[in-house]
Amino acid sequence: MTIFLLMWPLLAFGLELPLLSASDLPGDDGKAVLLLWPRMPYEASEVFYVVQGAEGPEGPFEEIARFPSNSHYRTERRAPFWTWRKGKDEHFFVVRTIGGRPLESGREYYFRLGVDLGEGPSFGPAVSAIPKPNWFDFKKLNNLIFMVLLAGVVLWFIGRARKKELFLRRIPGLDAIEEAIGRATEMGRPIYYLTGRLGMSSVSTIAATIILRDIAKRTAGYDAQLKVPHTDPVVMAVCREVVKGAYLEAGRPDAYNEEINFYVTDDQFSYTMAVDGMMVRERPAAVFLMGYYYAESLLLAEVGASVGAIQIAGTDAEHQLPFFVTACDYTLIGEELYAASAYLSKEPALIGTLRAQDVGKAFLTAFLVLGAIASTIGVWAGIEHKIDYFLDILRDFS
Amino acid sequence: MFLRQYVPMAIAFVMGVVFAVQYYVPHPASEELLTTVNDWLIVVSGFSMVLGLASLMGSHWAKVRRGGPGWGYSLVVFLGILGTLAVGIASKGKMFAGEELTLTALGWVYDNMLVPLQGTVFSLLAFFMASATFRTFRARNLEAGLLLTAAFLVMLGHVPLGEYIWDKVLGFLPPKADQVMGWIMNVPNMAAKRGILLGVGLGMIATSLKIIFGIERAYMGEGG
Amino acid sequence: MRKLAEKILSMDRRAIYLLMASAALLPFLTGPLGLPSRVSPEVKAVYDRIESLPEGSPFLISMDFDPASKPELYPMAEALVRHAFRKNLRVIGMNLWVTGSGMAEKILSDVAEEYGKKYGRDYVYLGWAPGATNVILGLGQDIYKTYPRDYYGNETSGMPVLEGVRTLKDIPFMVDLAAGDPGIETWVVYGKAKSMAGGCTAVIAPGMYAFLNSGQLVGLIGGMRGAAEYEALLKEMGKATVGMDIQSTTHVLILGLILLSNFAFFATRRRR
Amino acid sequence: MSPELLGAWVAAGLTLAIFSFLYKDNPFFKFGEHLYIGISVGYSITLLVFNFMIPKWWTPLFREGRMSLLVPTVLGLLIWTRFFPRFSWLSRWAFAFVVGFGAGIAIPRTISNFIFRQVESTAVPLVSRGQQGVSFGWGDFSNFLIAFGVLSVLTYFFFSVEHKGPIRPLARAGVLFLMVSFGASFGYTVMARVSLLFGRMYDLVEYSSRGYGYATLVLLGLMVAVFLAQALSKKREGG
Repeated sequence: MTIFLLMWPLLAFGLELPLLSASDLPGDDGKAVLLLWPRMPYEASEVFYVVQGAEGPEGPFEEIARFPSNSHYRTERRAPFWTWRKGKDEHFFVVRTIGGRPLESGREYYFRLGVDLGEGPSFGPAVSAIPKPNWFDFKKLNNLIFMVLLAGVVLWFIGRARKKELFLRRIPGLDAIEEAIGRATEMGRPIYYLTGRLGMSSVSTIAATIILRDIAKRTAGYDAQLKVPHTDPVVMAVCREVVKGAYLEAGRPDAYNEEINFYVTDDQFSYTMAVDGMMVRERPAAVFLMGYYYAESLLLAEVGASVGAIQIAGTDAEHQLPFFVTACDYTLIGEELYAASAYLSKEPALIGTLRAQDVGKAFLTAFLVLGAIASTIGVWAGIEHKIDYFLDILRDFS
Repeated sequence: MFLRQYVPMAIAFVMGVVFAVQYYVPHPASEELLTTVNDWLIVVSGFSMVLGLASLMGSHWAKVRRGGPGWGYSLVVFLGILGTLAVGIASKGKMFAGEELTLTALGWVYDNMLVPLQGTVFSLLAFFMASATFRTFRARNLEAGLLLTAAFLVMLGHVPLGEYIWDKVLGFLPPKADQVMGWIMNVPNMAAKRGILLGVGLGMIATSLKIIFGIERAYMGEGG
Repeated sequence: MRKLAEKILSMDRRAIYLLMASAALLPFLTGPLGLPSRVSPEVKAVYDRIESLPEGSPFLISMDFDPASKPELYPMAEALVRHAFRKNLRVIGMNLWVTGSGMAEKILSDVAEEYGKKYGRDYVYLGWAPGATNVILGLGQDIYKTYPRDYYGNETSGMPVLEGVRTLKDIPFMVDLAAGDPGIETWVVYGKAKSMAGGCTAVIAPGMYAFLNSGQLVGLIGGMRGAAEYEALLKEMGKATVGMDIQSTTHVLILGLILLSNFAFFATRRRR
Repeated sequence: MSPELLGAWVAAGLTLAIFSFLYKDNPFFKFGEHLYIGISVGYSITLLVFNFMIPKWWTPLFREGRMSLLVPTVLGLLIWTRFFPRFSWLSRWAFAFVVGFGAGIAIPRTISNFIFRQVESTAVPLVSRGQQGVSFGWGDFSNFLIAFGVLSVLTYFFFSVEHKGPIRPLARAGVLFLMVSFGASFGYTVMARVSLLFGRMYDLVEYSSRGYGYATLVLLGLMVAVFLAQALSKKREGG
């Protein structure tokens, strides 16, 4: 009887209350409930929906949220098309707390929805749901697929690179190396090769030692004088082996000399000053700065340029690139350093990875072009929501 | 071979797969697993930090013992470590003590030695930068010219005096110096940085995958 | 003319050092130049976000820098903490760079004293912990397990300042002040912050624009200029504002040097 | 001498010692630099002990008996086998644990933050719809430039095909975008370096005041005198 009386004003206006449904929110840790109810004809910004919740069927019901009835449409939730239908025909609300207390999984909760036309809300019947934890978050499905595909591509290309040689484009900086060494031989002046300031665990140092091997082979052939000042004893030991091997391979073990690689100091600025001093005295014709550098990049490249050396740099130290680019004749930028080392070493793992990354880049490039065109058309034609089906593929919904 | 090579590879594989998959599993059990193992690893990081610090001390100690050129400086390093440690233990590792928050001995060393030393070492770069700019920043070709122009505009828009000069000299132009700088940072600079980021992201994922599948084994150290 | 140009180009490096030192000392001799910096949208966004927080909200500030970037990030941290205390937010401080611990402690306790804030109720300093990535991940899981004790050895659970905070998700806004790695990128990738802004040295600021554009950062305070802008927004002239004078003189000197060297360069080249 | 005054003298002296490098590499600088390394290592150890080892490891494990900490303790001890070459291979187990975990957690999070979020904010509409219908404004032009820039930079770092044909101009545009961004970085970096200079200059100027006993000036004078004496004695030896 009381219920009838409360509903009376609504019935008098010919309005009916929307039918509320409650269910466990999928893809979460079991601490939320999803409420859904259809759109009603009387929705307007002055009409409010009131969501209430309780821990038992009899209440007490506490207010959880109150919002204008022309909001909280399905379209407003950020979720991918494969878990969530967008549209304005239904409203949604995600409940995480009742009266400030977080929901617990496995417990039954009761909810009811009220419509407030300005004279206090009228409520429909209560519905219940039990939040449950889930074992997979389908919103992250695209992330998982991306990972699996990329893993497949990486493994496949490494496997292929082991069987046959994959094409890698020649890095222009490598041609400059030949020229620089030739010039140093002509002038009878030394060549300096620096491997950066990190140890053997760094990818850039490894790349630097691989390039050193190639350069040492050439200097052995030309009988040019190579000098490799070091800041890390372990890197020096590795480079001695590398250079020795290169001279053997070039058929010039007689020209090899342990003193090609020498240790200066591990201290940043003292090392830099010492190398700068040597460069000023010996005026090398070519200077190679490969590997990872910190602030000393500036000092080294500046002095090299001032003695008139051909300088070729290669680093993935992004902050130092501006200095190398301005002071050197050629600079291998970031990944180009790895590419150069993969090109020279022919190591399948390196080449395969590089190729796999290229596939990834090609995919992203294509997606970007299509995505930009599609979303432009979307705005043009006013069909943005349709375009979302495509853009959702590479969207983050975590 | 089995214990030295395959066991670590298996450990890396299991850990990698489990914690990559954990990301997709919202169940509380999976979150609990992440919390627990992650807590362990914070403790392990403390242990590995000792390794790093100890090897640095070891290399300087070796220099002092061998007495080669510059061994005195290694002794300075050593005295610095021991002195700070002594002061640190006396101050229980805190900068301030008591209700009045008076500076402890460690706080004194920190404020009057560590802060000025480190700050000054890096401030040397201001000088190096000025000279390097003067000696190498030349518009030799289109690339260098673009780099130079961008740097010039950013520097001009970055300081009040630059904005002032812009207003006096180029005030008739609609954009102000700081707006020009803002556009360079937000548009062409951002685009290039994002391109690099995408490449770096792919590289990081590829490297992680190679670690999991035992192709990349640099973490095993020598002979791995 | 060409001789002069060649002479200029081969100027001793120490002459430039001397010029630089003079430019840096100039504002100390002349007194403040009094030129204002305009406030950029990136910085304003951080300020507005803090302004929009209701009183008593928790606010996390991670001070991931060391003394080498003190002149840039120290004033920035001071300004942010000041702003948070002014808005009566509950400030949670921490740091991931071991040699920065002392500075972070000093910033919090100095500004707290200035505003009469009480430790444990209005603010807390969680301190430094090893393993940056794990610390950030851990905060996303459970703050009390990652930091069972604060910097001073007090138990964190039950602290009034942390009431209602279990993970990063319970913190409506955080700022990371970073001088490198671990820093903003680490927080972006491993943190589960609801909303985050970055403050950083000018060296890494350009790289952060990608995250700003994508909305992963709501705002960005870059270098001393950013700190000065923030001080201007707070209407509290601090060390960053003072420092902008020497930025002005030295920047203009370097700009002049670039122009001079390029003129000289082209003068020598044209004759060849 | 109060601790504060002594502090000013020490700080001024060390600052000048490092700055003396601008004249040339010299023992003052070397002393300061090595002292810096020593103090920062000492400070790190202190914090490691007082903020980590004692409160987060020793106390919970041995005083409160949290046995779950035994696992990381064993892993940590395995890492320490690197100190003993005979057993150092054992450290690989611990490193594999740490590195494997790191690789695992990195992959999905990198995909989400470095790939997806970046792609999403690049593939945006290049026109906007306003009151007067569809238009192409300055903001749209900037968005176009961003999309084009990202694309061309990605193309530049593409190694599987030669930069020939239509790829060539695209890769070339990529280089130009990179150059602008390097220039912008450079312009920004100047500010960072000058900031540090400001910090040191500020202190030096402060310490040259009377309250600090003209610390900066006295020490600077002494240092110049040493360099002069050295230069003179070298000249005499040479002459």
